[in-house]
Amino acid sequence: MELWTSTHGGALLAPAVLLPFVGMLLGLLLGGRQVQRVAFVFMPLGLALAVGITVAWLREGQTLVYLLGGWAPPLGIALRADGPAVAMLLAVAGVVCGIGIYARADFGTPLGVKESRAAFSYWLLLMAVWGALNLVFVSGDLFTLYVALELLTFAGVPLVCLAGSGETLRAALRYMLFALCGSVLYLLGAVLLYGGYGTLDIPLLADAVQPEPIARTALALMTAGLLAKTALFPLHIWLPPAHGGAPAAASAVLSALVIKGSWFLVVRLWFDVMPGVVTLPSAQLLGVLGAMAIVIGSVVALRQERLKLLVAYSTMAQIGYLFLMFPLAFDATGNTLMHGAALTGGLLQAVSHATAKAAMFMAAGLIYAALGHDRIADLAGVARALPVTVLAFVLAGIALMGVVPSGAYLAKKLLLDAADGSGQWWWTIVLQGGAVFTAGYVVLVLVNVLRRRSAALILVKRVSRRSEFAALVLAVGSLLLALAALGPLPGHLVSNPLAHKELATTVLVLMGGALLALGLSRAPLLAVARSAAGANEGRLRHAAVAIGTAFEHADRLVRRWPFASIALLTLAAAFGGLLLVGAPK
Amino acid sequence: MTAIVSLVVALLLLWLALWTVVARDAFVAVAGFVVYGLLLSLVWVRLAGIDVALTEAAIGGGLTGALLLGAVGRLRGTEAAAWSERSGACTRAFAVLLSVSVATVLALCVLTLPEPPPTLAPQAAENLAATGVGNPITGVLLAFRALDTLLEAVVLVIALIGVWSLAPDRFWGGRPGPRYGADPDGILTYLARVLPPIGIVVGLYLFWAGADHPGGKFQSATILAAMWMLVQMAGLSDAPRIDSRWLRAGIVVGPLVFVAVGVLGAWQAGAFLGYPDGWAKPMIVVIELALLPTLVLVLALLLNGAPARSADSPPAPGETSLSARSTRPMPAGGTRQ
Amino acid sequence: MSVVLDVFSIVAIVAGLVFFLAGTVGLLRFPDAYTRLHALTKADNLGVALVVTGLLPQMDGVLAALKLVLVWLLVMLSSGAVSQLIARSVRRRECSE
Amino acid sequence: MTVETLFALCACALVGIGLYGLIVQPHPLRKLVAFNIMGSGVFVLFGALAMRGAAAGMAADPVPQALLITAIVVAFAATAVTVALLLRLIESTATASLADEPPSGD
Repeated sequence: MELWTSTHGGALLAPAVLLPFVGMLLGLLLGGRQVQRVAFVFMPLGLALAVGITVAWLREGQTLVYLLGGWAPPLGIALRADGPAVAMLLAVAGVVCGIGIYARADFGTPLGVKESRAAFSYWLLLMAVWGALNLVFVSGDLFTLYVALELLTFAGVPLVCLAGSGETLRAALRYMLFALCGSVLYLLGAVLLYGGYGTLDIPLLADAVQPEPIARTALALMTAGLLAKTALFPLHIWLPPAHGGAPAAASAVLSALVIKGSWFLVVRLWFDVMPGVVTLPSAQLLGVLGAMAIVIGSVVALRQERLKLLVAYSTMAQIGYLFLMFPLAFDATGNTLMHGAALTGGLLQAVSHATAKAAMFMAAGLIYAALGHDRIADLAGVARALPVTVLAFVLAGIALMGVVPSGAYLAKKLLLDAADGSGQWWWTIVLQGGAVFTAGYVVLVLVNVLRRRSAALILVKRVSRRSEFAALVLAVGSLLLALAALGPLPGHLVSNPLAHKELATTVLVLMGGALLALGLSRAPLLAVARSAAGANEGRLRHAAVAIGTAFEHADRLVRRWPFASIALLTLAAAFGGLLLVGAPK
Repeated sequence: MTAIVSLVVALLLLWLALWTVVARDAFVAVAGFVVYGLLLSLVWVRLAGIDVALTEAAIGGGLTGALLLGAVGRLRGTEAAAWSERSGACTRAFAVLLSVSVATVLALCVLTLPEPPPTLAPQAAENLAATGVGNPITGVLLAFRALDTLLEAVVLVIALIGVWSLAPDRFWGGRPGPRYGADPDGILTYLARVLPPIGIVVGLYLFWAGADHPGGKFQSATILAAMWMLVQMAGLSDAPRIDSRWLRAGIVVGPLVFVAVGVLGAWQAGAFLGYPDGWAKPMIVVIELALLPTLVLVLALLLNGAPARSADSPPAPGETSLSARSTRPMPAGGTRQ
Repeated sequence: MSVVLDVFSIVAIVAGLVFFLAGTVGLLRFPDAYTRLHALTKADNLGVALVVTGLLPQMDGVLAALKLVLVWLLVMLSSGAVSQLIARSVRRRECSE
Repeated sequence: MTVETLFALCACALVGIGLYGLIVQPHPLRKLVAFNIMGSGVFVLFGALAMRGAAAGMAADPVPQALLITAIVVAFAATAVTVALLLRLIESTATASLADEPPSGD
């Protein structure tokens, strides 16, 4: 495979990166109402480009390459789109369009106003996030990737505080400062790599790096920095308030898209830049952090009183899920990190999370807009008032649980196969447990919205039909993702959803989730328990609540700045140490 | 002799950094940081990076210092509360331990760097002729790695959108910063009349020299932006409305022209951001010329901050720059006793 | 001839440095902001002038020498303006207290 | 010791100092200053590496130096956004604390 000459389809890569930025610049120039119009012109264009790149990639059957200015690396910069990049490009384009359609209702410029701050900023920043992500996916140079990461941060942070309240400003500032720590660590690693190998081009580096101190240090620093930007436990200091406090259309961008940028970079670094440096113990650490994120994030999510915060904590848990593939991508001997089923599974998980989580935040935002609040205990009657919205939320939840034929299902299946193949049975438990936790908060919300309401539900605002359907389409998309992925993947991976085995798993997962929701929810879940609340809750529920409270305290402790920053450096040190353990000779 | 100078500079730099980080008073810390920035320029000269030294002095030390100084005057009253949240001895001990170990590991890496050192200098030298510029750094920035430079302009624009988005809704379309009243007899007014012509000449000289000698659009843009800020602070002209058409056009012209030239390259030279034979230098000059207004405007506007008043707010009577800008004048008792 | 010029340079620069030193001592030792400014601006301006004068014969070319003179003029202008601004702001604060 | 090794080691120490400030200083502006010091440490390290790469009649490898100019500008943009956020936070809440809000509902 030739990675240092432009391929035919490579010509589409530079436009894919620059188109959103050009849209942003034109929007800035025209201003006022035109900002939104420009965005709506550029969204289909970008989507078409992403589809074009996918077609070109399928047709050429190899990585698309484009040398900018005709200069070959190491002096020049190459853009490259391999399978993972193409998948992410396409998914992000789809999700951006979905979010864009949803956001029209929230971020239209009101009549009689020449230009409104929130609308102006939102559409420009959406374009900026999109361009930055495309750059993250296709850039083949570690320094350009640094610039891309910063672009993503500068576009993401203002989205957090578009509402302008003090709480969101504080969340945004925390996000900014912590993300800056992360990016400077990343840059430090890139500098070391240049000092050691004289290039920042990914394939050239992959050929040159040796398992030696300088590469290990660089990998440890860069990984830790990127984890801070991805908000993997225990570095999620900024995530819950930021994602829970932002306007829903912005939360969807942040939660579904922005965190995928730095996550994708970790994947690039481990699988493409330094597969010869990483070791199984260091990958196990990533997996362990992921497992802890799943458990703590899910439990705290179940303890939330507000729907948007629940979804925000579920994002924290799902980020954990994205890191389980790292230990599973090692072969049975535990020596080599392989491009294979586990990586495919991880990518599928990322794509299905992007679509489903966007849908969930949109649905939560619609419920908030219609009711004027999003207190979970007061959601009775919503299912009747907003059936499409609730359907979108539940379908997105089911898709995340991994029911056939959702993308998460296929991802889980691939990861389970990989766990079997490499003999790491313990990850099977985590994978199945994660689904149960997801089922927990779906059940929690479902029970509350389905509850009958004694008085009529008063809606403070009519929700936009278009927004509801945008959420529904994304949720259904996530639910049917496995079918779409069947083209490149073998068909036997998807089984009949009504087969005994699948049905049994689904029922078990749902029952487990129901039990969790029963035990952990803040307000007692069932009407019977509700009437008897306080008097006699039952010993099990007491124990579960005690555990939940303990986890909440732990989460609050971990999210304090000194702790988080110390954890950041400790993790860097731990990665550095584990890269020495079991290093290939 | 020069080794001793380097050693002294290095030690001074470390001492200043430490002082800046541990100082109790935020104003002292920021003042220390400004001095640190100046000293850093000296380090760049010793490291054979005149271009970097100029950028560091202009942006790293100058503009960043101005931003921080502007901020520090407005956060009195939050300092004491923050100090009370100071982490305990245990945390600090941990922090020391971790910072020292990171620094040590880095130092070990530095000491085991490969010999001979990897470098792209020969390749850059070999290909420089094709770009038509004499300064290799300009060659890297605008030919070999032109994408980075384009993205850098985009970064600045996004940062500006981010800063603007922080404005309260009622001031959208208004002007950033306080309105400075003019004091016809003030020294600042005098300075704002005398200095800008010289500054503009120096700025344009740096811009022009950048093709073949150290210098370039960033250093030049910083000086021009500083001149504009000076005129604003003296009250001779007001900060612009952020919704004005010319302002927006000036902000986007650089990156848009850059992309257009890139597309032209794709058409004429067969590669996006490439230059047809013999046309490299004129096209680079076009890009740099288009980037100059963008950089001047964005750097100055980033310094100005979010819109903070409506477009037609009257100047506060008798307000001059220093009273409005930094409520924290030089500590009368001094800090060095 | 060149020896004479070198000696002249050394003498002028050393004298300039002495003035800088005096200015710095003044900054550290004088009691209030006004006297400190006084020490700093007076002595430093003279110091800069002497250093520039000392460097002038060492320049290769009239253009470089002119640049040096321009630097000197700019330093004079900025230090004069800034010290006045500082003094004014200190005075304003004293009045308001 | 050569000048580039000297400054490379100095840069490592600067990174450490900046990290300490980032962890320990409670005020966001002080964290920002510490971030800038840490960033400058990374830059100096890169500059020292560039000087190690002097070859072909150049006093230093021009590629890292060009990247440094970009990185300095990006760091300035980061500082500008953070300062604007901080000032807005102080304006609307009169505090600059990063500590978490007291948990609601307890």
